[in-house]
Amino acid sequence: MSRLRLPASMESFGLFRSFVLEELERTGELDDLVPKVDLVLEEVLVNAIHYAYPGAHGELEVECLSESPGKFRVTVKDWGIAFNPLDQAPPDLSSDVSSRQVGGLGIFFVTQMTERLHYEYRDGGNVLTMWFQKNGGN
Amino acid sequence: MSRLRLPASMESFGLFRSFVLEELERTGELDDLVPKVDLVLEEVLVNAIHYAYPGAHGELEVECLSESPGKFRVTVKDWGIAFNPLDQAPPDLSSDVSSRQVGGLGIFFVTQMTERLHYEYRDGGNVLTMWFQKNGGN
Amino acid sequence: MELKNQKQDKFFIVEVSGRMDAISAPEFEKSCLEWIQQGESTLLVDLAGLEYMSSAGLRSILVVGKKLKSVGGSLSFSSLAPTVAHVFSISNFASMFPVHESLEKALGNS
Amino acid sequence: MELKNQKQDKFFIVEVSGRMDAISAPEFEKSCLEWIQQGESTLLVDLAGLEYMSSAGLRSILVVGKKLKSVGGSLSFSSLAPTVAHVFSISNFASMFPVHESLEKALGNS
Ligand SMILES: Nc1ncnc2c1ncn2[C@@H]1O[C@H](COP(=O)(O)OP(=O)(O)O)[C@@H](O)[C@H]1O
Ligand SMILES: Nc1ncnc2c1ncn2[C@@H]1O[C@H](COP(=O)(O)OP(=O)(O)O)[C@@H](O)[C@H]1O
Repeated sequence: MSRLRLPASMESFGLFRSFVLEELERTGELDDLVPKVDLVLEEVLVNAIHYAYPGAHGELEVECLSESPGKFRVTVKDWGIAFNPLDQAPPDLSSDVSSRQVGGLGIFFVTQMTERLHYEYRDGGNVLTMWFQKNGGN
Repeated sequence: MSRLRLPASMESFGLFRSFVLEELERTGELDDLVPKVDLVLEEVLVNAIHYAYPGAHGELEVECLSESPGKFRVTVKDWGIAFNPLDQAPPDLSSDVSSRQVGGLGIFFVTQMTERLHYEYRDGGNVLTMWFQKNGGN
Repeated sequence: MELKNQKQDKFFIVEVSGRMDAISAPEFEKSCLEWIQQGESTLLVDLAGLEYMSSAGLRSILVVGKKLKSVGGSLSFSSLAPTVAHVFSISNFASMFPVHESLEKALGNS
Repeated sequence: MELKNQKQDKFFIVEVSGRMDAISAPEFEKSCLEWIQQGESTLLVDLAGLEYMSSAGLRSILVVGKKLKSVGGSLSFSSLAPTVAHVFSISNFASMFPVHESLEKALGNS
């Protein structure tokens, strides 16, 4: 299982991304998952970078693994404020520009583009696990 | 402390390198260490990739940390055959092309370009820690 | 991300290429708000060269859309790649803004 | 790593640029052995564009040096950047092979 731990800052974003996409590429047969994994990873990391450690420094850890043929798993951990993304209200999806609320789409995309999601607060940190399935719809 | 764990294969080499050099760059004031860290890291990683897991797959983990101003620490771990690089005979440094032995320079460079080295076999793995010091001579 | 712009009749065409993510979206937003400030009100954003769009991109688009609405202008899009079209579709942005198959159709259509 | 070569009088000049590491050194070694095979025996390797050299690079150089020695040829170097010169110095390669300050001096010197 490959794993990367870096400071929770936007400077770390590019390396986390290369790490996960190279690991996905290494599996050879999961190339068509790249767009989803790329997007979901950005949403989760950017949220953790912006919100997990308000006014403080902290770290993020990303783990990834090709669990079985066609199945890729990514886990993101932080040790910041407890936050369960599966517990959030759905975003405003109305189509009126003037009244529509800005925001909330990040977590929504995460729920839409993963096959399965699991959240746990464990050992003082948030652990979000995401599964991606080849030909998994969406 | 930043940390990266990847399969012990040459495909991982580029990412390990970016990881450490970005971390070094992040410290801001250690830029002049780049050539040494770059070289020492290659020597240690290439050895671990080639020799630690003969005929088998395995993983490597690299940790790095700006320990104090001017001081950068890199630790490389593997869970392969026990090997203490500090225990090796010095290389053949003679200047006769025909008789000079090929090899042995990797570990020699590691000893020459670090401020301090520590090796330990711990929890079933080799742990090599290297310290680099700004304006540290060599 | 790269931005190019050109004026064609009433249209102010913005061509966006590369990636529109948390790092680059603020630049898109800032540039569009400046063009609106300078008096442009019919923005047509062509995404033919755009490979990637995250929620940060949509956030900037909505901010620009709201600004244009408030000044009586309009915002439309053309040439979405499949991954970008997917993101537009599930966020309902595809029904919030006119989306055209190609730049040509967008220019003829309005 | 990039390799360029040109013939000048008896010299077969190889210009190496970029990085000579565990990934690229085998290509340097293979190319040189092919040139020697084709009859070149006075190799002058100019390192003006080389930023980085590890023990894998030195290993390949020694292999090429040994081959040239065995066919009565010679191997020399020019234009080492400071980091490369450092590696040549502590490995004693600087006293194993002629090292010239510049390509011009190397060509005039032999
Ligand atoms: N890791 C996190 N820690 C704390 N709060 C978070 C975290 N991630 C998201 N949030 C909260 O959830 C909200 C919705 O997040 P998201 O769906 O990504 O949309 P956006 O960030 O654009 O508002 C955020 O505005 C923030 O208040
Ligand atoms: N991680 C390792 N595990 C086992 N053996 C090793 C390891 N690293 C180095 N060695 C042994 O030490 C020798 C010397 O290594 P080094 O100085 O890097 O030179 P080279 O690899 O060019 O021979 C190698 O040839 C190898 O036999």
